[in-house]
Amino acid sequence: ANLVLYTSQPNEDAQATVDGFMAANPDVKVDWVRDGTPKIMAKLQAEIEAGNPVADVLLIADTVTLERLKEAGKLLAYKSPEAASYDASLYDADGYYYSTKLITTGIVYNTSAAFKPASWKDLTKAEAKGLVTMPSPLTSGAALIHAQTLAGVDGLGWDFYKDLAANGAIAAGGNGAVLKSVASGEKAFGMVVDYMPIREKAKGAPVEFVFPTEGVSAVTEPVGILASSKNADAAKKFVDYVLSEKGQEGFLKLGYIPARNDMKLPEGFPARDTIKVLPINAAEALKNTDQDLKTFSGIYGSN
Amino acid sequence: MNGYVRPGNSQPGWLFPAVFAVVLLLSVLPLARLAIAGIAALARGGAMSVLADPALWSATYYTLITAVLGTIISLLIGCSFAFLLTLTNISGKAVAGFCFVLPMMIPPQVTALAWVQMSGPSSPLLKALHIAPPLGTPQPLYSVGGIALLYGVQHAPLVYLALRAGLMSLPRDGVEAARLSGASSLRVFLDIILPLSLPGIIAGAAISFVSCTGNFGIPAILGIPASIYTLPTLIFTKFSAFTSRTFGDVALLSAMIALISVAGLAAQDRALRGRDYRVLGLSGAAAAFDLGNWRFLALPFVWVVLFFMLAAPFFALLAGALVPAYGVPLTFKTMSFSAFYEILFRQTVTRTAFVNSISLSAGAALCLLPVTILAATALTRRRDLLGRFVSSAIEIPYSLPGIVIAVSFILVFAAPLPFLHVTVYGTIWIIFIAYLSSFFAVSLKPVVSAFHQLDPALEEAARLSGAGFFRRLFDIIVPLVAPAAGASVILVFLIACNELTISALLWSAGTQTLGVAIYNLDDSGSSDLASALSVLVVAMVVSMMLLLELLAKRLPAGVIPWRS
Amino acid sequence: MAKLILNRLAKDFGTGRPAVNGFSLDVREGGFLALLGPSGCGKTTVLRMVAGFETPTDGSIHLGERLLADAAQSLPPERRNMAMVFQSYALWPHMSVADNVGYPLKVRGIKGDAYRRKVEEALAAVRLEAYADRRPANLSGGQRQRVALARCLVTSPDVVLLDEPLANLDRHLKQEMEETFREFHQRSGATMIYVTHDQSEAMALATDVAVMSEGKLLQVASPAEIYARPEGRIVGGLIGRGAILSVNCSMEANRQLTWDRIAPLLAGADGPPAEILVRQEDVMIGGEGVPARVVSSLYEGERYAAKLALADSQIVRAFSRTPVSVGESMNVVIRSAWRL
Amino acid sequence: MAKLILNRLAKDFGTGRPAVNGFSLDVREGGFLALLGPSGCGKTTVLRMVAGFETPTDGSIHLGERLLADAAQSLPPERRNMAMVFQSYALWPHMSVADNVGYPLKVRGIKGDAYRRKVEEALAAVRLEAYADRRPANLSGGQRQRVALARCLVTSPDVVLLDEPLANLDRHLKQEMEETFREFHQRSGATMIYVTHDQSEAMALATDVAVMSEGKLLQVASPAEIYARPEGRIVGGLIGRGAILSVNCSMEANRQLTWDRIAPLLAGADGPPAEILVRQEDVMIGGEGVPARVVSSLYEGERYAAKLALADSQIVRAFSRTPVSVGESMNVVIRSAWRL
Ligand SMILES: Nc1ncnc2c1ncn2[C@@H]1O[C@H](COP(=O)(O)OP(=O)(O)OP(=O)(O)O)[C@@H](O)[C@H]1O
Ligand SMILES: Nc1ncnc2c1ncn2[C@@H]1O[C@H](COP(=O)(O)OP(=O)(O)OP(=O)(O)O)[C@@H](O)[C@H]1O
Ligand SMILES: [Mg+2]
Ligand SMILES: [Mg+2]
Repeated sequence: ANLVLYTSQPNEDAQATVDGFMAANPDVKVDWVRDGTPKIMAKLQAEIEAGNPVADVLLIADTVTLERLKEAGKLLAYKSPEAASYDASLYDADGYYYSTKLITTGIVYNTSAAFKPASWKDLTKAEAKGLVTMPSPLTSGAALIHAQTLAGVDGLGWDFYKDLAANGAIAAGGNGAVLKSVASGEKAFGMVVDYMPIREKAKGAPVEFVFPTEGVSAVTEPVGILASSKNADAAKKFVDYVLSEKGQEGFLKLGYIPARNDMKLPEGFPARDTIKVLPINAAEALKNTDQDLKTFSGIYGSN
Repeated sequence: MNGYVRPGNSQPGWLFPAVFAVVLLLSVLPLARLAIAGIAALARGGAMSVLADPALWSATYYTLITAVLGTIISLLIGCSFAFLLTLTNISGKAVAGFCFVLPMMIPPQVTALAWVQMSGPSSPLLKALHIAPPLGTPQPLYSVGGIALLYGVQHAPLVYLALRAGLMSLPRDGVEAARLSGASSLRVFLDIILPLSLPGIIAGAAISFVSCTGNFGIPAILGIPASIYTLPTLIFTKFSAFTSRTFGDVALLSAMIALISVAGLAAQDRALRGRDYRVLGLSGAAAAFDLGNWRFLALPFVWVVLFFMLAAPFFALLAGALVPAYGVPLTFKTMSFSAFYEILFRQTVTRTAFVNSISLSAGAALCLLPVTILAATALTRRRDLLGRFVSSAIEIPYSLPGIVIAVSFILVFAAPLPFLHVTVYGTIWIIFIAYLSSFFAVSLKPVVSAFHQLDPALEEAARLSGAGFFRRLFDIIVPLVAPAAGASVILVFLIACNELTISALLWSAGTQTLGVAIYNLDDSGSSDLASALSVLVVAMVVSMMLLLELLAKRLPAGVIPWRS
Repeated sequence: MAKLILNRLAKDFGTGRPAVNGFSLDVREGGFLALLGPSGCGKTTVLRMVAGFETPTDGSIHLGERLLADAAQSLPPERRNMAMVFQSYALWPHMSVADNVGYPLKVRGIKGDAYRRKVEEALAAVRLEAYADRRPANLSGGQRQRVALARCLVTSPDVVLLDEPLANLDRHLKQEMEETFREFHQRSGATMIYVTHDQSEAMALATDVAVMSEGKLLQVASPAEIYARPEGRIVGGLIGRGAILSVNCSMEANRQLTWDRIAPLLAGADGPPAEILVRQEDVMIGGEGVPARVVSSLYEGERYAAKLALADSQIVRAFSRTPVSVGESMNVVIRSAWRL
Repeated sequence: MAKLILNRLAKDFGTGRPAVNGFSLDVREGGFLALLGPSGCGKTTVLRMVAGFETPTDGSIHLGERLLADAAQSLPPERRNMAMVFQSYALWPHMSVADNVGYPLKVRGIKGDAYRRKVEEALAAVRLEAYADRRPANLSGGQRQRVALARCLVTSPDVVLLDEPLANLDRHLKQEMEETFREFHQRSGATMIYVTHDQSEAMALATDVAVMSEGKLLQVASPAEIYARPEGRIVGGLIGRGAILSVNCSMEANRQLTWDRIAPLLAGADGPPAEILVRQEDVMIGGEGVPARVVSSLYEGERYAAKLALADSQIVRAFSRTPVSVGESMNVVIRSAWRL
């Protein structure tokens, strides 16, 4: 049977990854399915519940999610030789999952906005009243990680979210919606994942992306193998491939920050060392997820 | 004794059991499987905490209120169009009717966004009029009213199609008798036409209501910013944070939706009970009202509504497809057709998606038709508990968000089928079966209401002519309910063509549908490609509708909903 | 109320043959006109034009001075103050019998006691008091027809149009309903047009009888006049029961012929060819008449209706109180005949 | 073909009063039964049970040895090989006239030439050749009825059920159609049940006449028999035209009374109270009879129908060839009467 990949990468990116892998491993054929993380997870969980998970490899949003699967015993441990080139915080010590790239969340603003924000705190200024939008953690995995990350930072924390709410910020939909809202001028500022505004700006959209001074949160799109995989060997090859320099170059070409050390950064990004990535502990974050979601909903008035 | 039937039954004995079996397979089985998973999950504890969660009750409240308001709005729009375009001498009926079913083809999120922009600070329309609100003004559509309004707009064509079929079979002489009694056009309308078309109106209201309870796209865009969660959006958030309890939560929330829709069904039953809508004797041509001077009011109304429902979102889509990036103003300089080029010639997924969606939706629509007609025959005059159970079982899948149906089907079909040892999961067939399950209700509604209006003597005459059950079904019943059957096929086709949430979970390589393709493009930031594909889908549907127009002469009268 | 004037009315449904064509007729104020004619001759179409459901393709309709309709314009039915019993009844299936009957009152704003009383009266007149709460679908054919009747007579219309209103009623009810019509007509003074196939009905009720055929008016006259002096073959054949004989006959002024004029004609007189109408009741069996042979004989209860072939094998009809059998030979005397 | 047996048939629609109740009747093989009765008495319901559209709530229906229906089971209509003219016609609006008529043939698998010929014949029999391609909605009432007739007679059914099939036809067509029925009956040997309000129709066509009232069968007999010797007030009042007088009369065996027996009764004889039926044609005006006064007089074309009040103000009916006017006094002789 073909190797089955479940991924939340955008379409073209998923295709490019798979093409690259198949070029490197002509003997393995890959079928892939992409969708937003919640949907992919719903699909996977339903399959598991039905006793017949179809996927072999996962390449999805964030480490928290994979941590959850690991704790449920659904993942296969594999120590990839490529791990050596990665920062230890970017993969699971037991080899259950490996981060593949860094998708950071920063600030996007419309070029017609009243001022140019430099830090997260700027969004609570009076000039930004009613002009801020962000993705909702309830729909976007990245947004959840982002909230959990910022909540853990001294000087920001949940109070920052409360201030934002008091300043008329709204939490709506996913990253795409935020981008549209800012690009169309409906809102002036937004929290959004980096590659979207950078790509759109290149196409001419009136938006700019800022890496705030306090630092950015990152989701790392980890890769992991399902314990139930019947293609474990091919799956391991796939993991090795995405972690390899070649695989990482693919991500770079697509406009993402590769997770592997010593890689260049894509066009339109500032130098790697100017980007401060705020850390997050996956196991910790997982434990607090429910509570954090409640806190967030509490602030943003939901229910 | 051989060949005898039990009294009081004009149908063969196998009919109801057969319908029952189909419903068991399509609805009960997947829902029961979900319920089992849910109960298993809740057995580990937590049922109480879900029930005690205020989020559940506020979502239930919002679901109800938005669905009720949305249904009312869709009834207002859909009924006025059906009446104006079917019963009056308003000009441009065919074109308006044609245009009116198209908004169903525009993804609700596109309509929502188009409207958000139209009414927001960056609205080109408002800017041109210099009445655009300043940046940062709260968007009025992010509210219960906004959700309801969009529900109304999105579902008005459903009401239109369901009602129109009934209007076609109004008895002309009944209308004439009322006019001769001295009733003005308005009174005739209120006293005769409205009550006689009640089955159609109620069918429309029911489809609309059920669609509202299960809608995810609109409250996701308009509700979440205002922290308004409906049950479907709440279900979605449960899926996004997957825990061991998720299935339990989802099953509970789904049960809530099911309860609401069953309550809706009961209300519908109640409204139809004790009345008789059988058109006695010949039902002549549809009654024509002379609008007189009212047409100066009616005509602008029709076209203004069409502008907001169809033109505005469609041009927003078109503009989105013609500019290279979001937020770039559309001018002759920035305009480019590269998105169309990309979609048509570079993206291989486009063609697969077109083929998949068209064959899936046409297949579902056509396969459902015979099932629907058999089910309508079996259910129309049946008033017992079993009949009601079957009706509810048909209704519930459509009322649930697509993601729930999809999960239920994965639960049933992910493992190879017992005994047969074939795996349906991962093939296009699972989407097909899920479509059958989900859209059964849509298909059934207009047909049942048409059955309510049939003069039983027409079938009796056929029986006495010696026509067996199938014979008279084909020769008499189906042509008589042709307008409703046509509406049913077209409804299912249009809805399925645009469907996203079911196939989003059930697709796999090679089985993408158009909805999935558009969503994936949009989700990955290629909103120009997504818009271009949406425009192409609308164009495709328009050309298929035009093709039908060519076939119109060979089809029974009234089948095509925009022809009179 | 005023005279109803139909002026060269025409209606063409586009089927090739016009349904009504050059139809001119005045119905005098408060008149009771019976409209007779073979099936499909255009009677219903005339009524529908008078009511305002069809616009004439040509000609005009006036009620007194008021123009009701011509090819260009038409007063809507709801403003004509007419009432009609439809051939198809046109009951409203969603309303009870009482509501069906009361609807024209309701539209006129009549409420409360007056409303109830009038509905009760109307239902009583058609013997349907016990059925007030039924739905039309649960009634027998004759009961439905009676509901339609009651609905028609519940208000005070200027013009009442009746399209075979008694076709499905038994003899008793028919007589009662005829009585009701007569009373209603006298009381209200409405102009009535009554389409029927039953001549005794028409003769008994009408002040005038109009006969039409293939969309054209053939003759209008009082019942006695039209029975005694029909114009042309069609009217002669349609009104009353009789047979038409082809003879040679001089065209004198007196068209009413007696046996002494008829006997020579049957024997074969000279003269231009003509047709004479011989009514069934005027053929007497027995006596010294001409020989005839029984071709068919039908029992009718009261009497037998026989067809007799004369020597030249032309057919006449006769009544007989005693049974006659086919093939029997007898003599007949034709008491009187009418040259058409 | 075989005898049609209705055995204590009952049907209750749940309205409180059963529509049909304890109705037993045998229709002999190849018989032609006319079913008469006042409006709403259950005639259509009986036909519908025979056809299989309603299941009896009690009793059973057999065709020869074959059970058609009882309260527990029922042979579906499509397997009964019957044909029916519906009171409401039940034409299929989506089919042309020819298709409507040809449908029973099509169902029986008859195709091609045979099909076309039969449809043409049937249409010709009802004079609708020219209307073959029309839709029912574009026909006149009588034309619709004729389509229903043609559809009913196009096949060779075992049993033919006719529910007022000629109600909307003019006299000529009626006679022609009666002729068609007769021929069809003779040719096919089908058992026919014919519901009508028109007695001359019933008398002329039927081999047997059944009279029902309020869901019950009152009498079945040959036409002559039922006319001459009706049982009970209802049958007497329904069949033929006449009046019922209350007199005191001894109960002798001979119920047929002549003038010498009647005269004393009118004068006021002794005896138990009884009712006698006086037919309209048996009341002779003039001569030395009893005095009477004209109460009403209706022109019927052929003759006048008068209501006369006797001395004790009981009403009799009489025919008169000459006009009589209301209020006029005259003597009448009652030629014969029948003690009910
Ligand atoms: N579906 C029904 N539900 C309830 N009552 C009914 C129904 N059909 C008929 N009836 C009642 O049953 C009785 C008999 O009806 P049926 O139609 O047999 O009368 P009928 O003899 O054919 O009368 P007509 O000469 O007026 O057609 C009537 O009183 C009628 O009101
Ligand atoms: N809507 C229509 N379209 C076309 N032809 C029609 C239409 N209605 C009636 N006709 C035709 O017009 C002619 C007159 O019809 P009409 O109904 O006036 O006849 P009628 O005299 O009432 O007959 P009947 O006694 O049978 O009811 C008929 O030949 C009929 O076929
Ligand atoms: Mg007519
Ligand atoms: Mg009847």
